[in-house]
Amino acid sequence: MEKTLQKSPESKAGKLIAVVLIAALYIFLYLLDNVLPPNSFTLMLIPVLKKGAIYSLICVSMNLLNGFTGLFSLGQAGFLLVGAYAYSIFTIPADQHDAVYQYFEGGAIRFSVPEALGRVLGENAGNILGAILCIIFAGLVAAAFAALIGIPVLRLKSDYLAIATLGFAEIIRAIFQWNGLGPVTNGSNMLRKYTDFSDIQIGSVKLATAFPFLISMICIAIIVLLIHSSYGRAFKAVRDDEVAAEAMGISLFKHKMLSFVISSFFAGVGGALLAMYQTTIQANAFKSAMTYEILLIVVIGGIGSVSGSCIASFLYIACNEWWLRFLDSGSFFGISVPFFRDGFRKVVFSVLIMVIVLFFSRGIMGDKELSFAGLMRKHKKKATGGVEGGGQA
Amino acid sequence: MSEKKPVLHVENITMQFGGVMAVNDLSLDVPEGQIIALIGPNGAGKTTAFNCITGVYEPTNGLVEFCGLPMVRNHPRGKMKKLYQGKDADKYAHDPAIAPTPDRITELGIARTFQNIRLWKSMTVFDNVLTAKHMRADQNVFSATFRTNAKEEKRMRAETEALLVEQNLLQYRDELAVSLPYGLQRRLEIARALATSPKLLLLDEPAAGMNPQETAELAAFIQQIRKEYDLTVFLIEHHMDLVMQISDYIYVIDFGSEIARGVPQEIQNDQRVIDAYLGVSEE
Amino acid sequence: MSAFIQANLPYLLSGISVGGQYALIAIGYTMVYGILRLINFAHGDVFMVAGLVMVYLTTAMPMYISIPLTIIITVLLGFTIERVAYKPLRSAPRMSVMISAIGVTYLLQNCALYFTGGLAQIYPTIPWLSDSVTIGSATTKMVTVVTPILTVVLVFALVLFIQKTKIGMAMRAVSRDFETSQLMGIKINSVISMTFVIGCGLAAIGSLLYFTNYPSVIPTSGSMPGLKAFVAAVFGGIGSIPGAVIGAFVIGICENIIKGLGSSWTIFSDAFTFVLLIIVLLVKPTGIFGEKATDKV
Amino acid sequence: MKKILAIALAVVMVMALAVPAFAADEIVIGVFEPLSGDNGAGGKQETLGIQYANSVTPTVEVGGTTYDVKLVVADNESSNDKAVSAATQLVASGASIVLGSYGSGVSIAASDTFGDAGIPVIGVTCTNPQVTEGNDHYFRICFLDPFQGTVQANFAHDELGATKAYCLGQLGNDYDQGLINYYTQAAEALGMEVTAESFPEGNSDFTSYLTNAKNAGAEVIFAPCSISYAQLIVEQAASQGIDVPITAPDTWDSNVVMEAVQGTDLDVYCTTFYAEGGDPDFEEGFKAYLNSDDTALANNGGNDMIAAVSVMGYDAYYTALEAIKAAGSTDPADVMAALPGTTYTGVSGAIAFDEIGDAIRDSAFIKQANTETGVWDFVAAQTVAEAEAE
Repeated sequence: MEKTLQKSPESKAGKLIAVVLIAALYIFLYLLDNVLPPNSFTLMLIPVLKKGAIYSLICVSMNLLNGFTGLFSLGQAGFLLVGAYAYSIFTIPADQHDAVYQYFEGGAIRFSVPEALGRVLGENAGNILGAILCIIFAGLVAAAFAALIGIPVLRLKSDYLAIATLGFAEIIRAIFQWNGLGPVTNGSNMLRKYTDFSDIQIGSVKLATAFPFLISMICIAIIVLLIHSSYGRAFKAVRDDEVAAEAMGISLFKHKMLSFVISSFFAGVGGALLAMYQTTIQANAFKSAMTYEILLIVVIGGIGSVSGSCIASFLYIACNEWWLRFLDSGSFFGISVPFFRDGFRKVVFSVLIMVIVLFFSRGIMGDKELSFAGLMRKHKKKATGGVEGGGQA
Repeated sequence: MSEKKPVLHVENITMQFGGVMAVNDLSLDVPEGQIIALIGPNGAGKTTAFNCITGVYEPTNGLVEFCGLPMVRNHPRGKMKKLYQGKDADKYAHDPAIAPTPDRITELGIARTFQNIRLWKSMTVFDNVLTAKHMRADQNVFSATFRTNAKEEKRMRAETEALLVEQNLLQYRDELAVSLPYGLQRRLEIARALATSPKLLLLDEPAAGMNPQETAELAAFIQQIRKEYDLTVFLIEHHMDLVMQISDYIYVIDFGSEIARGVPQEIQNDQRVIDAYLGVSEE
Repeated sequence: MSAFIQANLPYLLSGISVGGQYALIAIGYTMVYGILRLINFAHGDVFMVAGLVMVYLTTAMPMYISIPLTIIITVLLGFTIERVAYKPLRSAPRMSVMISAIGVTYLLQNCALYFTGGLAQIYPTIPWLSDSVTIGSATTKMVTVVTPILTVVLVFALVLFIQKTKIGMAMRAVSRDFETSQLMGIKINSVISMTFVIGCGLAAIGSLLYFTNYPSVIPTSGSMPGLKAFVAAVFGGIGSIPGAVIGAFVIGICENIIKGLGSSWTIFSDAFTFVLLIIVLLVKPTGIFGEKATDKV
Repeated sequence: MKKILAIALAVVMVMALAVPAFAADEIVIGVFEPLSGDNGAGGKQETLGIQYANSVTPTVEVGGTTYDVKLVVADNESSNDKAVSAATQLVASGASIVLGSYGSGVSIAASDTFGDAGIPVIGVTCTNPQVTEGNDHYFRICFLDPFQGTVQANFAHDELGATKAYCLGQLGNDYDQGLINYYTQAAEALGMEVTAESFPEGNSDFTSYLTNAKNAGAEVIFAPCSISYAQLIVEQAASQGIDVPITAPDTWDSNVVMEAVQGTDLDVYCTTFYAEGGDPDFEEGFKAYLNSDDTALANNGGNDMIAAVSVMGYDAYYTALEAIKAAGSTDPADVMAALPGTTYTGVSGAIAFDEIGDAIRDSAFIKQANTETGVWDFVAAQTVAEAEAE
């Protein structure tokens, strides 16, 4: 399939368009961070873009597990939490420890990776490199947790696996909130003052919005490569038919474990980025409701569709945190509407979700991917024969 | 049949589910290069025997050797110690039990097809075969993801392509496997099994649901692949025509126990076999 | 020994009472799962809505009308949810139905938030049930004593219903094989509706007992009891009614005993519930009374 | 299907872009409050105070021009991850100054967003020291947790004569855990014995914890937790026949808790920013305001009892107006520069800021719940000097 795609002229043109679009995106992000004057539009756009990019990664990582390997896991919030903490603990500047760990005499870990690197490489380089190192570290810690949890729970099937992973996420949360670990995790209190997006710059070029895009794009690209590799096919085989997969020599445990660990690695990276975005983190926020939200986005985007997950992430975040806010304001285009009051936005939002779930039960993209080559082929077909084109791989 | 050493050697295999003996004290040999059939009426325990050999079930008692290597071995343990109704309970008690998973057994060189076709439904014909090559590929998750295994991947794709050509499936390469007609799905399942480079191929009712012409084609096909891939074939079937036509040796079981064994002509005239298939008259 | 009992009786009592309330919710989960193979996440929120309905109804009418009316409204709500949110998706992938359930959860919670304004609503005092009683060393509400008894009675009635009546038989048939029972002429829709009606009815009774004990209703009141009840259902083997009931009591009692163990343990009372669940699942992957899933090859 | 989606999207986009046209002389005050989530109830009451103040004084005179004050309310959903976009919404609306929030966590989470935009914020009832620490743009008009914890411990020791205390807070909630920490420090310094326990989120059965308190021989129970838990604790303490006093911080000063206490035999105290009856004019006006508006009344829990947080919201609004007047400009930077020198005597007492940006508060009020009349009775005013002296 890929082979034929590479040969077709549409595919070449499609690739070109993709490259141009990505370049345009980064130029836009650069302008957004550095040149464009803040106005009410760009101000709202920036956080939505950042969070959308981060959620894209988180959702794709969940999709890898639920959509491509068919493992129904509800532990994502737990791995996000682990990633977020692993990242923040090691990036809090030394002189901030007393303030952050106010109840734990400054905490047990009193160094910061970006700061240490900054002393050698200069502050900006230290921040970027330190942040990237700690993000990778966050992923690794989450992956290690996943490996430990995976050994017992991956033997379970479908709903039992779901509830066991959900349970583990809750256990992780309780442990991180435990005062006994306070010197490291700060107990129930929030971690803050660590390196966040606003600290990321090269020279005078700010990368606050471009950075999460870059990291999450690289990670998603790796996931896509994985999905299209021999291992990705093995994952799909496990999803489609476990018995047949095993009979064809695909070790169920090994591949489930791989998928679980890799998905958790990227969830950990996502958690670290989320921590950077929020500028403060608290274990309390990583509840099972967060996992449901992610699952919801994955399904709205289409189970088994990477581009679906990304599109749905941006739409979901934008609707939830931006476009629908006017519904709470009590007026619409200056006209006062009595039932537009606090909470109405959320009612409308949940109705919207129900409508999507009921009428597009396979999600926005189904299990198809968005591809420019495919779009062009479809366009051509329409132009020449007027035949309704099917989905593209 | 003794001139060649058996590829598969099954000894006293017993599978007991609760109080039900699905397979009872079955022993058989599959010599290299031959086509051996296991036949019996519906519910005789044929597929269960297959599942014991391929590691889907852990047999309650007995031994399976592949090329002289003990592959599955068990003796009644735990709860089964009391419940066990079969023979030879102590025969393997002194050897450690081995119960590898199906993927390990496939890795050793046994591939199988399924009675009710189990193709990967979201994949194309090409991907179904390509994925079966995954196990034999020299790669790890990093080299595969970052494409440092490009050569290996290229080789796998080329081999898959070649296999599809040989199996006359090339014209369907980009179609969804489940959208093929039934007969082709069966053939694809065999092609997929071949992709794992087996020494021994287990076919579970390959002719089920086929008309006489398709069955005849299938018979030729099985003989052809045995030659081309230097295979040993062990098949389950109750399609007598096919079995009689291609088998070198036949085992017959009913209610889990062996009732006859022999070359096709012997089986054809065996009264017990005829009774088992037609039912013994009551008078 | 008696001093030990004296000191620990309160924990045990509240454990049994909490267990009984979990049981009534867990039955709803387990019945729906048994028939539709659907984790009905919205069930906990139906329970919360039952609480809110009761709060609003009692402001307008006397108790002897509002209690049955609450149960009827809850049942209708359950019925509507099934018809609107689950029925159209019957042929869709399982994940979609579950997402629909999560969507219903959001909708119910957000509507509750919108109508109540997010403030905790104080649950009306139901006479007799709210009276204090003293048992040994423990002072508690009448409802604590009533709950386990009522739970057991209701469960017995339910089991009888399922064993003896025609529709109960149909339910068992559907839970065993959905397609075949459809072919056998069982009216699948009415069986499913009946399941939701019974589940929601029990949830409504559960909510009466629960909120009498803990008289504060907020939009998220249903989540925690819902989750615990679900855990109980899985613990007992989802799909099995006795399993759900036993699971609920075990979890309720264990949780409260943990709370009594001392300050370093209390924070893990929820985590412990999950540890227990995971241990059970590792030993018996389909719960205590769950049927072993066999994948026919 | 894609077309429908595209059209729907386009419509939403357009609506989002429809930026409300600014009237020429309008100044925006942002209200950053939780209107949903765990702290939704408190946030709404605080917002009510601000809205009432706005209805009383809808204009401000700056440099000779009269500006209409427009309130823009952003819901932070009591959640740290939603706080950033809610804060950004206020920044985008062109706020000159922001008031809020109820709950310290969201305030800290949003702090950098306001800081980067150069907009000053007046914290209304966020009591965690970290809110203002190291932040030039964050001010606050309420007292702090260390102060409150100390006041509570002193009260328990001196007035209630307790030697053993039992603390109960929610696991994972920094407000609860922070106060317990300060309380424990102060109480242990006074020679008291303290047992602290935490309950998991969503817990509704407190009988076991109350039994623990009894078994520990506690003479006072300190329960810093949010309103909905407070209600449950009160209810269950009453049915358990708990006879030791329960003391609580400012969160409990709410009619919802009062309703639960009414008719029981409990002895409940709380510290607060404002004692009812302190300013009859304000109270009369506010009650009339609540009763005139159904939504407002609903947001206040359905009755017209005055919550201390509403008073604080009211004072915060006037403090903001003072700062704007002093700045003589609607520019956030000017307002920020003017804030440290701003003083205002509000309903809750005199407000002035110290060098960190915290209110120089000299008093906290301690109130006792009157179980018969269903109102809070004033017990004592504890001052900073007293608290620190001890």
